[in-house]
Amino acid sequence: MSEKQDMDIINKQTALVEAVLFLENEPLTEEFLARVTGIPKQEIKGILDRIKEVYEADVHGVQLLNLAGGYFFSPKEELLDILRPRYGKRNEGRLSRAALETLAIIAYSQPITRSEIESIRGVGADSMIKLLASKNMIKEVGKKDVPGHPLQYGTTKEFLMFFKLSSISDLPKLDEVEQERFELR
Amino acid sequence: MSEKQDMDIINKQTALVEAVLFLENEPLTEEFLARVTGIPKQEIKGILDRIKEVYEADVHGVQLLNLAGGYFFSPKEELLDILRPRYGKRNEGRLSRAALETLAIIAYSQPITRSEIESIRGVGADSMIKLLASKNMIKEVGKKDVPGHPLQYGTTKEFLMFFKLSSISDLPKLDEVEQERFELR
Amino acid sequence: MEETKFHIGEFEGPLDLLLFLIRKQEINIYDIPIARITEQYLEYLAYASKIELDGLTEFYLMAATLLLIKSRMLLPVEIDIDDDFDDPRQELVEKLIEYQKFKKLSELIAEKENEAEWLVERKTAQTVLPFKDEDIWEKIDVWDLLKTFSTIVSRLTPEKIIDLYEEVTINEKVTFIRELLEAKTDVLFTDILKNSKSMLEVICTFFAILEMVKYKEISIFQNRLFGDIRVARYSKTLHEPDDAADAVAAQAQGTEKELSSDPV
Repeated sequence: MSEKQDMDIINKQTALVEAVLFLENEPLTEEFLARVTGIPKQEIKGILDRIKEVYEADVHGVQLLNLAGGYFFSPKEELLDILRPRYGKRNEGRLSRAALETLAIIAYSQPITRSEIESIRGVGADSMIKLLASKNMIKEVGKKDVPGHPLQYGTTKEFLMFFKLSSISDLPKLDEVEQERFELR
Repeated sequence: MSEKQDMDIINKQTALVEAVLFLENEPLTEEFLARVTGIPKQEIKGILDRIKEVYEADVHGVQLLNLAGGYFFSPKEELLDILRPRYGKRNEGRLSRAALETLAIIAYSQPITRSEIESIRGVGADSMIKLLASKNMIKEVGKKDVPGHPLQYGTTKEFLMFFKLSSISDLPKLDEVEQERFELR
Repeated sequence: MEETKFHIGEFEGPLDLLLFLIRKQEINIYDIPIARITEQYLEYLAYASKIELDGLTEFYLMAATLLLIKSRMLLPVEIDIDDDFDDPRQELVEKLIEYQKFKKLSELIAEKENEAEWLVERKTAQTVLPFKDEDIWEKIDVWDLLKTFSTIVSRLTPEKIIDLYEEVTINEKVTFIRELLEAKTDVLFTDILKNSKSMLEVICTFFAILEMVKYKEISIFQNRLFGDIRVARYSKTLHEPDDAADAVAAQAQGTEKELSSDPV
């Protein structure tokens, strides 16, 4: 194959990985990127390095970060001071609500899988699960007996301590009116 | 100021606009970008052109689009076939032939009144107007300065977005041969 | 009428039908043989009205126009020297050409619509800017959890709620038993039930225990018929004395479907 063709293929792969990182909009592992793009896993790292390099140029305002094995685009540090007044607060607000919602769902519906959480909240739960696990609020508690055996999450001892509960059955119950919504019809 | 310093400022502004486009998840107007970044509005267009150019390189998988006056990043067309199975969402609510005919008349002849539409199609337009308005494709844009002051209709921003047009002047045109055929002799 | 395989719904109106008849016979649109076309139009309409009653008004209106034009054409015309007389067909021809233009344009738009058939959407962002995470956990208490959860529940559709309801109760019990067993090595069934006020809760507790037995998470013992049931953490040495089975059991723990054959 000619050098030109090689370059074309590399460019196309790089473009594809960039598009996936953009669309997913949250930290992605090399395995995930390989699976979604169909690019062999051993080549993904090189492609990610290339993207990282491209975005290092001054003209770009976002950079490719790699934290805890997850790759994602994020605004460059030097722009954060300008961006924070508008986006910092809003995203913190959004984030805390997202975190609280995810935690409430896990607490009241445990054990629960990622896709179940996602179907309740209607948005991806990956990053929230990572966040809550890193805060020791939730942990993996088992695997669901369905094809693929997805991981199930539940709350931790630290969660009980944080919320000053002696056990999960101490969680306040939905009041009667709301309880009725749960009744089988 | 030196050329180098000029370049630094332009790069920094470009980076900032890129970061804002990345953070917001929807089409942004030049006015909005100017307000959020603090960059004078007359400079924003040049910066957007620059970003557009940068992302045209083969190595990039997203491009800067401008639809209905809003700028946003979107995956490049050539990647859509690969991305569609995972990220594609079918556009619901395709229009019937009658609705498309009415929409074409409104799009190409706006502003236009109901009776003008009816005289072109030779059939009542009431239900089609209601349907198109309920789909946010058309809206009332004014009143005609004739006795009775009938309402005039025009297309909406959503219409431009749906048909991937940056403005009404981007509507597909008849070619010359067809143009002549429809000239009245 | 030679061909009657089409029906009224195929035409978007009288102009559409007229254009169809004109095109079918490759007639020059500027010189429509009005008598022939009118005849065909009426024949079609007579056929169509037998099968469809709705939406024919405008078609009949056009028929009247055609007949009017036809009669005007038959009237003796006083031809001026300059040969410049009004063709009674003029207005109709203009309409047909105008309509034809928009038909063509609507085809162009339809092509655009096909291109727009698929959208590729970016997912909604959750973590974009680095944030100070201590802020998030400030002043949250257990009531915030309840409030949040009840808001989420109120957003859900009834089908989802029913699912959730079933999961909540059994899963809650599973969690509860796990907690008990974290503190003690074994616990009595009646202890687990102590706080259960409703029949549903008793049933859920029972299902929870069965579920946990199934996944070899717990073992249950009963030393006499109708005696209290003792629930203990699963211990593989108790059930699988040989090494090979041990390995299988360890691998299968929590993932396999087979029912445990533990004695009850």
